[in-house]
Amino acid sequence: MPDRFRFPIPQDLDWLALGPIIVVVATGIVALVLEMLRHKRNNAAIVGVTVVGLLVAGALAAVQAGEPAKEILAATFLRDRFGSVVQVLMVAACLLSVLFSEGYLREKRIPFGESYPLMLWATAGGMVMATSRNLVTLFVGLELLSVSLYVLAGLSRREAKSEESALKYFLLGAFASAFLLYGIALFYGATGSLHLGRVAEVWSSGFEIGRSLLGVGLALILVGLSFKSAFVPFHQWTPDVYQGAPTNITAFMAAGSKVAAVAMLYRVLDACQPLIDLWLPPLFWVAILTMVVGNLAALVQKDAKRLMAYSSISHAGYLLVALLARFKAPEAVSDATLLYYLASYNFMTVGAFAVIALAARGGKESTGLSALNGLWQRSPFAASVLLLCVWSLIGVPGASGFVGKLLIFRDALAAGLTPLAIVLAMASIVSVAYYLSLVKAAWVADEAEADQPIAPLRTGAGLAAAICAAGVIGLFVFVGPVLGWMGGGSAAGAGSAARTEVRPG
Amino acid sequence: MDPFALIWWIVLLPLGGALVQALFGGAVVRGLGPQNGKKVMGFLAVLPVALSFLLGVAVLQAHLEAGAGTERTVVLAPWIDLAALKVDFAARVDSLSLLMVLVVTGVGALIHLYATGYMAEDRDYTRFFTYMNLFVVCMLVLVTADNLPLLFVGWEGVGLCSYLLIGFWYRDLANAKAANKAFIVNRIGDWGFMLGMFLILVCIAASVPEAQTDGRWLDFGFILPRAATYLADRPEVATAIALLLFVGACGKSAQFPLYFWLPDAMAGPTPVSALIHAATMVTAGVYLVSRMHIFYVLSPVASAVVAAAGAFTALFAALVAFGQTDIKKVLAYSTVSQLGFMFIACGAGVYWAGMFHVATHAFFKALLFLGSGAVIYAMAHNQDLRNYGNLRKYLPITCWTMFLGYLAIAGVPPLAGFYSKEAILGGALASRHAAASVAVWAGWIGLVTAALTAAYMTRLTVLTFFSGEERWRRLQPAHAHDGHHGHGTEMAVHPEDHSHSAHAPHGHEDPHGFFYTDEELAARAEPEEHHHELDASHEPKEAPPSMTFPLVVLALLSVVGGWGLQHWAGLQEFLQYPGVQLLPKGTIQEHPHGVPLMALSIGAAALGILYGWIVYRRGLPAKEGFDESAWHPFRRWAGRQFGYDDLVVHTGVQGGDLVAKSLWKGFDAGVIDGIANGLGVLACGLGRGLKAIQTGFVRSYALLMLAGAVALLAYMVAVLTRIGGGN
Amino acid sequence: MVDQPTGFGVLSLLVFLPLLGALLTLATPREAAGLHRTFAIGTTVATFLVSLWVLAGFHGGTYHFQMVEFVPWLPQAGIHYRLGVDGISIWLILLTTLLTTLSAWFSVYVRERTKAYMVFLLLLETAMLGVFVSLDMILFYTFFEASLIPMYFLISIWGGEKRAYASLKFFLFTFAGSIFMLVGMVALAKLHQQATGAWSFSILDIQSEVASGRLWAGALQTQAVVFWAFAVAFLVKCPAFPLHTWLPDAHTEAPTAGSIILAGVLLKMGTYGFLRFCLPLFPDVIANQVPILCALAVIGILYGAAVSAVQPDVKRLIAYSSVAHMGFVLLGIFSLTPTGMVGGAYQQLNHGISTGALFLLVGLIYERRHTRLFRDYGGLKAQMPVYAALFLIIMLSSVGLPGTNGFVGEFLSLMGSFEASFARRFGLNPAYAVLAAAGVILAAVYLLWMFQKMFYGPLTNPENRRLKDLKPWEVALVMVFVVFVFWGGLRPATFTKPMEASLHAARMMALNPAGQRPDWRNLETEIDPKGNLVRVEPRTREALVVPPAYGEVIAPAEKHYPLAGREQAPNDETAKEQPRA
Amino acid sequence: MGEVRSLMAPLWMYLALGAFLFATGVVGVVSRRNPIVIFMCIELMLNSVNLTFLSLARFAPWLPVAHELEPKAWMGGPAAVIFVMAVAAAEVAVGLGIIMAIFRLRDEVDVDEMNLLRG
Repeated sequence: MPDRFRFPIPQDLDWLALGPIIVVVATGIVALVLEMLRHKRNNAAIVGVTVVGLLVAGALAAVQAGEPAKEILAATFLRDRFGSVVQVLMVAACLLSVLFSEGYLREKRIPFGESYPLMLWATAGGMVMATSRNLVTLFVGLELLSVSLYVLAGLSRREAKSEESALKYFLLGAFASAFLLYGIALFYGATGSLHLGRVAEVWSSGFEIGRSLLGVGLALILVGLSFKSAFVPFHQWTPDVYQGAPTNITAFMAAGSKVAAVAMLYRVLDACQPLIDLWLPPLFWVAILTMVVGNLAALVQKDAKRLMAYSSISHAGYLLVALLARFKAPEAVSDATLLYYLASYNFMTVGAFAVIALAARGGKESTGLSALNGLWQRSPFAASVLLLCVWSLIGVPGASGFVGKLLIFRDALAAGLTPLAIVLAMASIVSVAYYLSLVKAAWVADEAEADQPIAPLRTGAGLAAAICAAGVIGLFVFVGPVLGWMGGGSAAGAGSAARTEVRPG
Repeated sequence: MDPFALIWWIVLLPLGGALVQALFGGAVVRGLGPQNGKKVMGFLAVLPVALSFLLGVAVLQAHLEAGAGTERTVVLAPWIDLAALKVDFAARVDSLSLLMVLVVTGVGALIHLYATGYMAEDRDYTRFFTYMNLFVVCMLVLVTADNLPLLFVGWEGVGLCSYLLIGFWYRDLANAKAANKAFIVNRIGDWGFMLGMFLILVCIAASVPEAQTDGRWLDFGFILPRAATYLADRPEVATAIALLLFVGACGKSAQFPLYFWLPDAMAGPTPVSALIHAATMVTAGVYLVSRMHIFYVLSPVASAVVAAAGAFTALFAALVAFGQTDIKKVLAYSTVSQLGFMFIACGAGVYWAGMFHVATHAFFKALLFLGSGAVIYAMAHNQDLRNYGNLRKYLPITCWTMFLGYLAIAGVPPLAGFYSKEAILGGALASRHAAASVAVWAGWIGLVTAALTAAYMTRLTVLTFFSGEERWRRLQPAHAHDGHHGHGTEMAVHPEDHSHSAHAPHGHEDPHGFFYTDEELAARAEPEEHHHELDASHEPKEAPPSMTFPLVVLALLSVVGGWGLQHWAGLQEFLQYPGVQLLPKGTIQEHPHGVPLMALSIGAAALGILYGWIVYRRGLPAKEGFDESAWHPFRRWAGRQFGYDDLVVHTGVQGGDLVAKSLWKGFDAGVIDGIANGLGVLACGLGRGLKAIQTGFVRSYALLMLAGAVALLAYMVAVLTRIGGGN
Repeated sequence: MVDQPTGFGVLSLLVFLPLLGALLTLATPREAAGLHRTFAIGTTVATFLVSLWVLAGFHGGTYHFQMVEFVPWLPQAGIHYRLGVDGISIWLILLTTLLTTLSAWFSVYVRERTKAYMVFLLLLETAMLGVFVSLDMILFYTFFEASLIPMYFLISIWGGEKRAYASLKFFLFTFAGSIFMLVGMVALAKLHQQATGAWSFSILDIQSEVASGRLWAGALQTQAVVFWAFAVAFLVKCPAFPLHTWLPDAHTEAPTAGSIILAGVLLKMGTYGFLRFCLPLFPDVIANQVPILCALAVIGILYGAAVSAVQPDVKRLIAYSSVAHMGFVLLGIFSLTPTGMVGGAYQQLNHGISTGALFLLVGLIYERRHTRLFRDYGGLKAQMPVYAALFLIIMLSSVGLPGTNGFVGEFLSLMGSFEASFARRFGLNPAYAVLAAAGVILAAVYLLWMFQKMFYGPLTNPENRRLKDLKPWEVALVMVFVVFVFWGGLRPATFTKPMEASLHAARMMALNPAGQRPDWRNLETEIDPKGNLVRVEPRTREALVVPPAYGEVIAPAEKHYPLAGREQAPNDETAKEQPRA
Repeated sequence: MGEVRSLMAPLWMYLALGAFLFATGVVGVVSRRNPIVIFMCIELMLNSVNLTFLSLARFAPWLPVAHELEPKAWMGGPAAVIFVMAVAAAEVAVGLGIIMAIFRLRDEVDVDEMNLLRG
């Protein structure tokens, strides 16, 4: 048969590298099929398939973390340590949210099977965002993630809040992605290619129009990504959507989509390293704004989910600090800090939401702080997990959140971003107040004061909570190996670790 | 064994006594029943003190054999033990400490014996003797200590015991308040003492090379010898040290301006007043000054201050005594006044005379207090002079023993007071000490005071025992309570007892068994101590022998004590001006036995007695009656201590209260918490502001995003145009 | 010298035994209150025994850390698991285990949510012990902060009426104070990395760089800033004057066990921090900060005393008295004289004992009457003589009466500050000492007032007429404290001896010029019994317990006596006969 | 170089037009109240992006320089447009779905009526 009729198989195809994404997408399809075949709204099979698929994908991604970096499919896909680790994190975020979804959705009387494939595809989108240096690929990944989330946010059809959040998310998201696209276009105009690899040389070539296009394009791209990762002033959708969306989806949004957004931002900024003098100052202020606004606004929240939303905004600020430090002093700072913080953020956020989700009962869900009252009586375990997660969110030692902050402090000081470190410190002081209000609701107040009793802890949620707790503690205890895995020994500290053993006495 | 090692047994015996009283007292009394039980415990209380006295005599024996000038240190154990500072539990055996030991244990034993009778009715018998024995311990530690910190242990210990004993009848809040006053005023003194101690450390210790010492900077054996050499050319340092120490002495020995706790201290049981507030504790200041007299000798200024303070206090207190109607109060002020005499001696540099007066005063003032106690005991705990009169008929022994005491304090030769007072005045008037002029003035004032003393003591004695009419016969109950402390009020609470016992606290059940059930409560209600007020029908009775015996002994001492100590025991040589050999020649004055002086002091005494006798022999003068408005304004003024006490206490208490409250409410709650909470409020305010921006309208969100985007773009464009395309 | 991993040892056992007990308690059913108590008391007692074991193995003759454990943790950042004890920490460990045991014992009175209560109590013990044995800054910070959570719950769940406010205030103040310490720690590690090329959070490494002068290299500005980053954290914890207002609320609202531990141990973390970090690590700037810190201490002494004299609430009164007492501790430590520092360090223990005991006593009456207000009491002496007697003894030790432990500490710290201030060192002047000494008067004022309000006068409140005296086991509980009151007052050497070497070392680390400073890593230097820094034969850490043969003196223990310093007496040879290296 | 200049002219016009359309869309988004109209404005923005892509791909005189380095690279521009259209279509589907759902819940879909979630 003549060549031109054969479907063109790219020469540089690497199934293993693509494996995780393919598995997740395929699992989504299978789950969708099951959703159509299953009888009387029994999602057990779907959940089972989803979990298995995610586990496989996660494993596939994890084993590749050590592999040498390579670009395939005409440089539209990149497999490197950072990407693989982020993929693992995405899978973890999805897995954890899925684990407590079923029970929650049943309590809330919206046990729609299609939510699982959607979550899977969103995950796939997030994974794509982390593993490419091609702007269009990144964009498609972003949209895959977003569009699925639009739907998921509106999952609870009979709830006006849910629908409202979906609409808001959809409109603003589309608005933001338009900016992003325009920026991409300008990048293309500057480099003549959608690949980020040429940014550096164009910039250094001193070609004037190119530089201008890059600058403006970068600004627009930053707008789009700042929206996704909820930086101030592009953050306002966050509280509304987090509050309105079903809690399991909120958890996935908070953890997963933040990871993905930060990953994509990392890719872009990495490529724009030479322009750092251009974008560092504005992002510096964005970071400060984000930390301050997020924490202050959270102070006065009475709704658990909104509170967590604002907390996620402030954590986005912390992450931005880590990013800036990473690119300000690439020789001194490794990716490890960023990835570690993302991982710990993953666990503590999903853990918190898994517990908050228990407030849903018999089709009603009140997410006010008082909804958690008496949790310590209902389920001491859940209460403890919440305590642990908040402990970690505050950054009190003994949990992973502390190490995350510590590493950020270290990087910031190493990169000479001391002001950011100071603001971060102050921000975490403020954060104590509202985080404690969360714990207090669950631990101090009595069940009698709650407006409706809390749902019993089901296996799935219990499992999710347990994993999160284990993760929060484990990341703290085994921080050494974890950082080693994430930083791949490229960590600036790794060398010094060797030296510290043989220092002159 | 080494007889000097006994010194520690002298201290430890009473300690054992105290422990026995504290731990087993209650059990024994409960076991043997109040009568026998109290007898046993009383015996066990007197025994150790008496034994200590005997041991003291033994040690004195050894000391005299070794020579009166010698001094010895007996170390029991290390206490504070640092590389930089070492302090031992070390006792110093020399004439000065032995004199004090004997006075304390001797007089102490007698007073303990007296107390067994006086307190026989009291429900807290053993607690009383616990405190008393403890006091003896602390006093002995004070006088035998070989270093300043240890001395300070005794110093504060006696303060504590005084606090406990003044407040012994704690059910009356007035007593408790008096106790607090005593302790706190003493603490002010202790503050000076501590600072003096530190100053000695940093100055004296500085003068010696590391090599020559083992870190025992605060031993007398270390300080005193070096003080003379080191401070010789540093009078200002000597003055500072001396004055700081004198602040301590003022507090303890009730000298102006810190005297005003002592009169209130009379709230304690009478034996306490006799032992602590007359015979022993209050003389600790004199002891301290004599012990550290090197510094005073080296600092004329300090000596002058001491003499002046002493003289002023003596005169002041003597005047105040005229305004008192409470028999114990009169004695209290006379004590203050007598202490003033002792400080005149110290200021004049005749330290031995001061110590001499300490001893004699211990005899006759203890006697007077115990006598007054017997009177109070006989008069149903009524202490008002104006209710007495003609008691010699009922209380012969008390009367005549007390009479001897009165003569002694009045300075009638050849009784004890005459010798010591005369030694003081002689020393002062003939002083060639650097601060001579002040000393001489002090001497003259002392002479005047001697006359006043004789006068008010005559007033007391005559009004109590003589002056025909028995004034309590015309007593309306109205006056019965005047100057009546303690006992009565503790019963006052019992009546309501059963009225309230119906309900348990808060009415809730009692899982832990915290509370008495109704039955237990009923069982617990103590029998009312029968206690009758003084009224017209009252028939005074002489005290039991356990109380009269000490009176007799002390009377004996007050008679022969002065002559004995001076001529038979040769106190002056015995004391040897401890440490004098270190001093430049001629700083301390041999005291001349000038006949004219003797005449003068006798004259003063006679004058006073005469006045008193003339005024009071016919009984209570109309213008000193119960109606104080009829009094001579000066007497009324004197009665109120010329307003000094009120002034100090009110300014101190109310002023302090005001300051503290304003600090608390104003600064603590206002400023600091204000700032802290203010920051919180501010943060929440900002949060609310942001909440307001979060309108919930999609378009406003989009607008803000747009604004952000525009800002970002504007920045980019601006920068790009600045750096231009080119590099 | 190379650090060899040692694996876990007795100190780890000590620290994590309570944690283990907590986990066991978690495994028990929620209703089995008796079981919870048994577990808690058992665990605390066991921990106390282990701490005795540690004490037995401890050797006072050296300033070096003993029983050191080193387990690699986070090599990338030079953060490791390092434990060890020295003279400064040893008694605080004992204090912690003792007080926790007694608190657990007392806590049989806790009725609701016993399980959570005991668990938090045990977690708290782990955290506190960890603070005192950590040799790695991050580890230290970990325990330092971890102690907040359990205490927060103890207050906010089992506390009094205003517990919500009090607990949040407690958490915020402490957290706000210490977060900047964390930044400071990172800064130190970075400086270490600049000096040696390796990140290290081990205070041994950092201190030895400081001792050699390499770490700071004269960066006075940075040094002062980092110093205050640490100092503020510890001042809040102490608490010192302007930062103390969390304490009255926390102490007052906390349940009895909480108050005991707060006053007894948590406050000590602050002063311990000063001894462990601020003195050894900032030698070049310490001298300039001393006047400020001493001023704060003196103000604290007077202010705390004055304010506590007008409190209507017995617990509040004691709380404010803590401010005054901790003022003495600070004053002693920052006199930087041999006597003063021992006094300050010793006063830590005394305050733990006497104030802890006071809170215990108040707790005993509170359990019965559920009120802390003076106006509800009065005349209790007649009703509860034994209780009154015990209260009196403890009160007197708090007054600082000679013969009780309180006196020795106050006396020595005052003496130390007097020496320093009369020498006009660090720009101090005698006013400091004189005013501080006046605090002794005020102490008598408010404590006697308290005693009078509680025990003297007629028994007016009928509610009190049914009160029984203490039960035997309660008496036993208090007697433990009483024993220490007199032991500490009459044989202070028992406690001061093991401290001295370390305190001398801390002083020299702060005062000596680079090169003459003791070095925690360098086992060839030692403090001799007279307090001199001397050279000795190189030893292994295991051999520290053997008293070494002292070589020549590197830095003599200076004796500060001002007048000699200012004007030379004609007839003394002080200057010439000072031993010289 | 001459033809470069001749090419420059239309490029700037196209770019300007694109920018103008984009701005129009932005203004529409923040000024209209009906979600469908708002979404149409967003579509307008997307299309302006497409225009920009294509005009750059076609007229940018400096791109050939780049194309010599990677001959196929410039195809990215036109390709991207396809992607954008596809994605836009997907968004339309989802968006309309959501709007329908809301319309079912409450009979009007005025975004200014929707602020249950705020603060």
